[in-house]
Amino acid sequence: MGLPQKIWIYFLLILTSALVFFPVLYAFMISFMTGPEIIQGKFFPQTFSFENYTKVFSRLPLMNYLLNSFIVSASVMIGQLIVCSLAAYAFVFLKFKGRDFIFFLFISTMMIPWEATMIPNVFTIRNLDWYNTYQGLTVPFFALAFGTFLLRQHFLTIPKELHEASQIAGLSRFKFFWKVVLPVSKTSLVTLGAYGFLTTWNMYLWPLLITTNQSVRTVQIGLKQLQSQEIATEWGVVMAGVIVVIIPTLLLLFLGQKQLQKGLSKGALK
Amino acid sequence: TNSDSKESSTPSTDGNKGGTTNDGEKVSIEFWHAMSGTGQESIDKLVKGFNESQDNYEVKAEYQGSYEESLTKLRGVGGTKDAPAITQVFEVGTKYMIDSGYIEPMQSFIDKDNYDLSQLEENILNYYKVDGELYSMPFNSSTPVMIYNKDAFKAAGLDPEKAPGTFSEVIAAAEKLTTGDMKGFSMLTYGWFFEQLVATQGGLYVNEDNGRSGDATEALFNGPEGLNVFNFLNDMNEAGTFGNFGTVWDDIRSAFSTEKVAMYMDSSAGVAAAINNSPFEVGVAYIPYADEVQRNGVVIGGASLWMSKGIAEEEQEAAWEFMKYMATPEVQAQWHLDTGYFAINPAAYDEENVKEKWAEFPQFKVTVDQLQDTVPGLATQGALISVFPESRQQIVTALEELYQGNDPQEVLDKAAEGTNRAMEIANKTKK
Amino acid sequence: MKRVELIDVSKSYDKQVDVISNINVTIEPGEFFVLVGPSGCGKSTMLRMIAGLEEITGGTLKIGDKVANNLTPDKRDLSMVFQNYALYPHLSVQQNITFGLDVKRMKKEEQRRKAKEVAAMLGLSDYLDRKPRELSGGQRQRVALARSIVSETPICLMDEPLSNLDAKLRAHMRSEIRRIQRQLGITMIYVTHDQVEAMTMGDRIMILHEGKIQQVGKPIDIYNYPANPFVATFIGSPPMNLAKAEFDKATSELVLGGEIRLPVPMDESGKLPTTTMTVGIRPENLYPVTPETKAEDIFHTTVTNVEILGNETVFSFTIGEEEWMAKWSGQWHIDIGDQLPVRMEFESISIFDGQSGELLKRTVDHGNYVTTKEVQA
Amino acid sequence: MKRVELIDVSKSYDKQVDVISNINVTIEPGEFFVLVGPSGCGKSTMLRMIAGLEEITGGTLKIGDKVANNLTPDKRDLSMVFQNYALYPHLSVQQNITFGLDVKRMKKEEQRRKAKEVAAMLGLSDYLDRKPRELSGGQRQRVALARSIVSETPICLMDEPLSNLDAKLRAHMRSEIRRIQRQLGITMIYVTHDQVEAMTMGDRIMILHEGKIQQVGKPIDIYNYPANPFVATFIGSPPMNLAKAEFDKATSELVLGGEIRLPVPMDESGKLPTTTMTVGIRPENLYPVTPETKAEDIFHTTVTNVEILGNETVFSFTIGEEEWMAKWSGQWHIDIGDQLPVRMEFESISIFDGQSGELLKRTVDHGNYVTTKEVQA
Amino acid sequence: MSTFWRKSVDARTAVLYLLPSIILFSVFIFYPMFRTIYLSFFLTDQNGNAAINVGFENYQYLLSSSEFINSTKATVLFVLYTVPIGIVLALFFALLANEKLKGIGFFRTMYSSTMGISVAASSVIWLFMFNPSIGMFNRLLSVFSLPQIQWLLDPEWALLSVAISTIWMNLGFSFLIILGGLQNIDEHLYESSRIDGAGYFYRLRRITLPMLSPTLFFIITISLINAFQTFGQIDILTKGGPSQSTNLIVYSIYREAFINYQFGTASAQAVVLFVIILIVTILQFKLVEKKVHYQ
Ligand SMILES: Nc1ncnc2c1ncn2[C@@H]1O[C@H](COP(=O)(O)OP(=O)(O)OP(=O)(O)O)[C@@H](O)[C@H]1O
Ligand SMILES: Nc1ncnc2c1ncn2[C@@H]1O[C@H](COP(=O)(O)OP(=O)(O)OP(=O)(O)O)[C@@H](O)[C@H]1O
Ligand SMILES: [Mg+2]
Ligand SMILES: [Mg+2]
Repeated sequence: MGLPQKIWIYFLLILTSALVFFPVLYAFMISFMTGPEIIQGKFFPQTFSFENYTKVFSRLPLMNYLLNSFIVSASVMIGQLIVCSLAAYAFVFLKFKGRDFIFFLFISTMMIPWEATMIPNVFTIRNLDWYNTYQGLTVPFFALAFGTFLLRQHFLTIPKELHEASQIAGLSRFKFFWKVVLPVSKTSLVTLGAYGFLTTWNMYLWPLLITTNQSVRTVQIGLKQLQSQEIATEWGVVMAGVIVVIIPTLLLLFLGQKQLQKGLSKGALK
Repeated sequence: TNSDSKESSTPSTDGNKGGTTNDGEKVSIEFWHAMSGTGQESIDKLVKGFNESQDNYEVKAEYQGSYEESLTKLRGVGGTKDAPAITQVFEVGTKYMIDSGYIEPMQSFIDKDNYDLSQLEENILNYYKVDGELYSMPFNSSTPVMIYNKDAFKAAGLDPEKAPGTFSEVIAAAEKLTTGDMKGFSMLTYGWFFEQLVATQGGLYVNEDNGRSGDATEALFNGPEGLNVFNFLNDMNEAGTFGNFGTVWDDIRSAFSTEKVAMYMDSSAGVAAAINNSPFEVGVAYIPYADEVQRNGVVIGGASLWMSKGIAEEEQEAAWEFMKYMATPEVQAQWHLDTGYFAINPAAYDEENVKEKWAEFPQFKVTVDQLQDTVPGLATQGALISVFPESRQQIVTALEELYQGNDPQEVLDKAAEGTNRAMEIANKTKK
Repeated sequence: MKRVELIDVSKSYDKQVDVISNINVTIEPGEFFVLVGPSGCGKSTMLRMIAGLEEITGGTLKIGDKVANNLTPDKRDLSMVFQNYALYPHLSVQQNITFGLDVKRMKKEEQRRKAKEVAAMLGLSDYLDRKPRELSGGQRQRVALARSIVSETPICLMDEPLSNLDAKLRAHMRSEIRRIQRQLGITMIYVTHDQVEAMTMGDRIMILHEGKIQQVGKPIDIYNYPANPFVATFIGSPPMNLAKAEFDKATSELVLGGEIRLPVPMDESGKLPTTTMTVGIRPENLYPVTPETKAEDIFHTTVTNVEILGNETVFSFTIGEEEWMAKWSGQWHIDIGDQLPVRMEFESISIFDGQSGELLKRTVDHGNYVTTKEVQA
Repeated sequence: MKRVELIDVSKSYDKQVDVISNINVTIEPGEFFVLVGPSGCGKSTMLRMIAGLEEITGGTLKIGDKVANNLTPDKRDLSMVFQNYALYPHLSVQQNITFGLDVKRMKKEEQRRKAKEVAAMLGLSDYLDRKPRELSGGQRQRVALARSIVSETPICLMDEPLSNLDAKLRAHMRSEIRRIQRQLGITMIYVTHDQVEAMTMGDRIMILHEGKIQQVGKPIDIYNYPANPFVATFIGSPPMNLAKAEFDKATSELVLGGEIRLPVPMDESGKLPTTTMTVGIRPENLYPVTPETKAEDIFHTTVTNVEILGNETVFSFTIGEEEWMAKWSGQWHIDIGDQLPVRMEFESISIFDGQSGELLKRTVDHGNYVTTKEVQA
Repeated sequence: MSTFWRKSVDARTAVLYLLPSIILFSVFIFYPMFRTIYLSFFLTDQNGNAAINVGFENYQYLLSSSEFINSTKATVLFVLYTVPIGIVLALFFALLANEKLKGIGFFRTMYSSTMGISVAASSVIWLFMFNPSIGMFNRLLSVFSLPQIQWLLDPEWALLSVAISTIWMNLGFSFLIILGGLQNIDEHLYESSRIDGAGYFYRLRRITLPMLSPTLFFIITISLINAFQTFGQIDILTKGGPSQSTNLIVYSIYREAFINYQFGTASAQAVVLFVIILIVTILQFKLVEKKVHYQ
């Protein structure tokens, strides 16, 4: 790549990523502002005061919430990776009657609006006596048509020679799945993992509906608790909450990014 | 329906759930509320105060999301042992709660305990009384007020100490106040304000005495009073003196603080923030009324506390004690100062800390005066219908269409029609 | 040690054209069986069917004594070197090699030992920790080979396993593979394009052409007595020279390409048909003329191309419509356009039927004996 | 027609070990330049550097007369056949072939015509609509080749382009490639493992070993006068036989591997050093003994292995610690364990310095002349 | 029998592998969905229980209701606004971020950052930026002395504004997926084409896009489905207003079910939405997947 090309690309990179990141930066700035400053629509705070942050932490058991969020998100992530990769494997490497139909049935679950399932599911959870438990927060999300779909798309690109070589080596189906398919699909697994973790982390309504106290509540509820309805919202505090809540996820994305880069195993057939 | 099945099942795994604690000494109950932000902060403080004030009961305040969300959750456990002893429900849920069969009317405890209701604000109680019986304990109450920019008044040559009172006065003032970026008047696109402007003219929202003598079947808000309101807004909108800042509380507030609008209608709970955030002098006034009628006053808004039925007796006992505590002047004074909601116990206004605050911000007094000046009656008692949220939505749509230049009567009628259908279905399906 | 038997086996990919048709062959236990044929003739397909990677469209495949048509690959107990290697990109060379052992739950230590051993043999010791994408083409191929060797299965399928190696390494690998195969008694089915491999490694060769068997037999027999012109030109490099020929009864001479007249010995002339024939002669049987050469064995050629291969020289010339080549050992100073006399003997020619291609006359045994050799006790 | 010049070019993948070190070579315009060397020696790396696919760690690359170190591949105006083909899996054979033409905005019709032409030449006509995954290994390789041929760029890089083809097709392809290269005056850099390709196609050969140049020169010169024992054993198959040797001044004899004594002619003996030497002789220069053979040229061997390659026979035996091979033309009836007398002449041996490996004594010209040939006008 | 048993081994294994998904789907998706379908034939009481069976009346009401037709229109428009632009942008960013340059990891994190921000949090931020008086956008407009825009209050603009914020919110995710797809393309193909002298856009068209087609197919399908189900930002930014212009079907369902407690009509809407998405997805599979190239 020539130098002018490089400069041009860097220019585009910087410009567009700044645009994309701008809202986050904006929230970051606001989190340091006082009420009047915000209302006056400033971009830079006069002084960087941590008052809003101290308020956030004093108002909520935020560390607790963060921990809960982490436990729940990590469990859902692992659960999804297992359940989805198993299903995707079956859809790609096993031949059976009705495969396409079942796959489409899976896909169709994505099209069902969650509103249609929410209320019956709340009752199901209550009947299982899973209110205020981690399993209530996690198990319903283990099966994910999206994840199955994502992994299936990736599995389809695995060269068939690898499957053949493993069959000849006498690998059982599970071993092939475990030792070849999964490692080769690291990119997609990391993507799905990040997706699962983040969506769970960002979930609001479900955790709210099936928890009635703080024991297992997650951080998004905390975020909502910072905003008021009729009483004027303290935006500085809310934005501070937003920043506190997104920092772990951004961190995760950054780490995931590294993993992705490392895990990229380019095909080395012939 | 599934209360039977739930009756036998034990409360869920972790011990925080309502019910007596193991040693049987302290009765622990749950209090579900929908107060976030500063409201929650204050509630936690008050609850802590209660728990420390005695040894028999322990209240756990748990946030359950917005009013709608917490009501949805209540429907999951209502009428069973899992239900919280106390739930905070917004005012428009009143009818629903009464009909639901989940709750124990307040009145039974008041009678048993010979509790003196007269110490509480009458105009607030009125809302929650049906057929003379009090169903829930008022808690966080607010009314609408008109907030205005005194500096802008001065600049426009208006008297900053005398806010316009009638619709036509407001229209005229708005005309003068509108300059460049600043609009004269605004109102949050929210059904509640419409209800208030209808009620202050003495107009009813629905038939059957505003739903208080039976299940309402027909909307009345598209009558002359309602039309007055719509015309009032329409006039200003067409004259370009009305600013539309949407459905979000904070948007309209920031518009005011940044001098995009000179007068607007807000909740009494928003007064403090308006004063704090605005770099100019802020005035508070009564809401306007139509020229041809007498001012009736305002309807109470906010939420109240409901006691569950079907839970252990000592839990109800605990709940009652807590509610009484919450109604004491000291607590109410604190609540009023923290949040800007009314004190349901007017004695609170005599507390030192309140007086101090009022001295500093005389605007607060206006809100209380407006409430106390209210003429009791069917109109200001407020309507009682179970489909209120839906009806409010119809009004929002009507307002939005009005601002788009549609005919006032037409859009109102459409809203009324929608409300009628909702009421019809609700009545049909009622058990 | 297992027998592999193909009975009437056919295969088509698109349900229309047969890529493999009606193959009947039995590969004996412990045999080294070489499969050759032009590119695209179906060699890989056949291996893949034996391995169980392609469905068999028709016929029966037996492994050991069991019908194996529907056995899954892992039940067949064999190993395979893929034409395109099929290395696991996410595993290191060492892991790639021991992959199959791991499956069989061999002890880690044992695995490492074996991997080291075979890596040393294949010159891969320095690369055990690399990923396949960091290897050169030949190194990758050796990893694929190592993987197969280390597994020690009774049947082993190899698809051009040495194609990317240099001559020296290839020679070494040839003898190593052969040694291991003998030592363990592996039944080997081996695809190659290399003449030397085909000639020296196999107990038997099978020549495939357009999915049909042309000839199966010992390498030397196929070389000496090719069943038809296709085999004749396919085995041996440069290929056997062919020409249309007719038997001139009058002079008892064979007329090749309308040009060359070759006297036919009396006792042979009776056996020749009167129809057109195809006559073939290997380039190395076209000798330089020496003073002793009989005049009737000599014909004259105009050189159209010359290649010196180091220890031998190949030159081309035209007979009728065919281009012929002659191979003389040593380096010869020949230029294009030179007119050369060449010697050809009736003994060395093969004659095929002009229609069916059937072999009518074999070459006479070319065997040389070392007159002075001392046979050991 | 473009010159390619490498000046002190080096390459390392990991910034530590040089895969290619200090290569200095100029490839002349229109030259057919063959690159050989053991697997993993850096041939592909060198091609990829010339193509601009790998960064050059050190030194200068010139194409034409321009420094090309930082030119992007598309600016270099060359074509390449990848060792692993690099076919576009989503395009049909036809589209794969015309990809480069399409880039250059050649008219569709013209593209089709060219594709047809080259496909016919490579025997791919029946497969033009297939996707690469539906082709056999050799067919894929031919597509890769076709893609390069059709582009007609002034420089062409080919990385083992014929490795998966059978001997017959390979011979055909050899001459086609050579013909096209000559006709268009392409500067060709050609990697191969095949001795025949190396010997017959190249104007010059370069032998690479562990990233260093061993020798550059005409094929026949390299064959006859290898610069060092590595080249000697690398070029020629079976490789040249080597043995440690010392010069016994007393008897004026060379002692090979402590066993064989070879008389040295008077005029030569002065030139030999007194230190250890490495003596080499090609297997084809170990002849069978005839009655005329002088006794001192004969030594006796015990056969350890025999391979009959059709028209020639190779057998092995041990000299000192080395395994030697002899190649006799024709099919010989030799068995393992036979004791054979073999003839060796001082003329045919090469002598290398025992330390530096430098060539001390060349073989004498082996050239044969056709005594009876008639030189044309 | 035994050959059947042996031949069905794949099928039996498949059942085992699919079992966790099937059980969970049945309990948490299929069962509720059937309940929804059932409820759509009823009027429900205030507690959401079936009260009066009205047959297809709910559907009839919906199809004749101008509100619902409006919602459907808004939904379709919204999908058209968000999906193509969102994917093209994500593709553009992914292509930029796929270059091998120093510090590229930083940019990748930037681009994917929106994935780490919950819909609630990002809606709050956008609400701020759209604010007619103090928001960034209007302040920018005033800097350039352009007329102010009522982003969320003008029915002409509201849907577009929500679409803009939605594109931003989904960007990180689409970006990550597409980047993953790009990185899976065999480097050799690029090498070969670069030697042929293929320019950037030519490579993009002839190699990158075809090789990326499985990923693109995936992300288009997912984006379509997600766009049809957008909820959070509507709830926070506009609550379906102004003048119903952003009252997407999903939001309308939410309102009907959770605010108005009309589960019957809410269910009917849910079923209709499901059918719409189903049809779109089937079309997508039928028409587009053929063009997708799998290895
Ligand atoms: N990406 C890489 N990273 C590290 N080492 C590499 C990489 N690619 C090649 N090598 C090493 O560089 C050396 C030269 O590789 P190259 O591919 O040039 O060999 P080659 O001469 O083409 O061999 P072959 O004949 O086997 O194809 C080898 O030892 C190989 O292991
Ligand atoms: N998946 C497929 N679909 C259709 N035809 C195929 C497929 N795979 C191979 N073929 C065709 O089948 C024939 C035989 O292929 P096969 O791979 O067995 O050849 P081969 O003998 O191994 O050739 P090579 O020596 O070139 O590797 C070829 O003509 C090839 O084009
Ligand atoms: Mg093959
Ligand atoms: Mg190479």
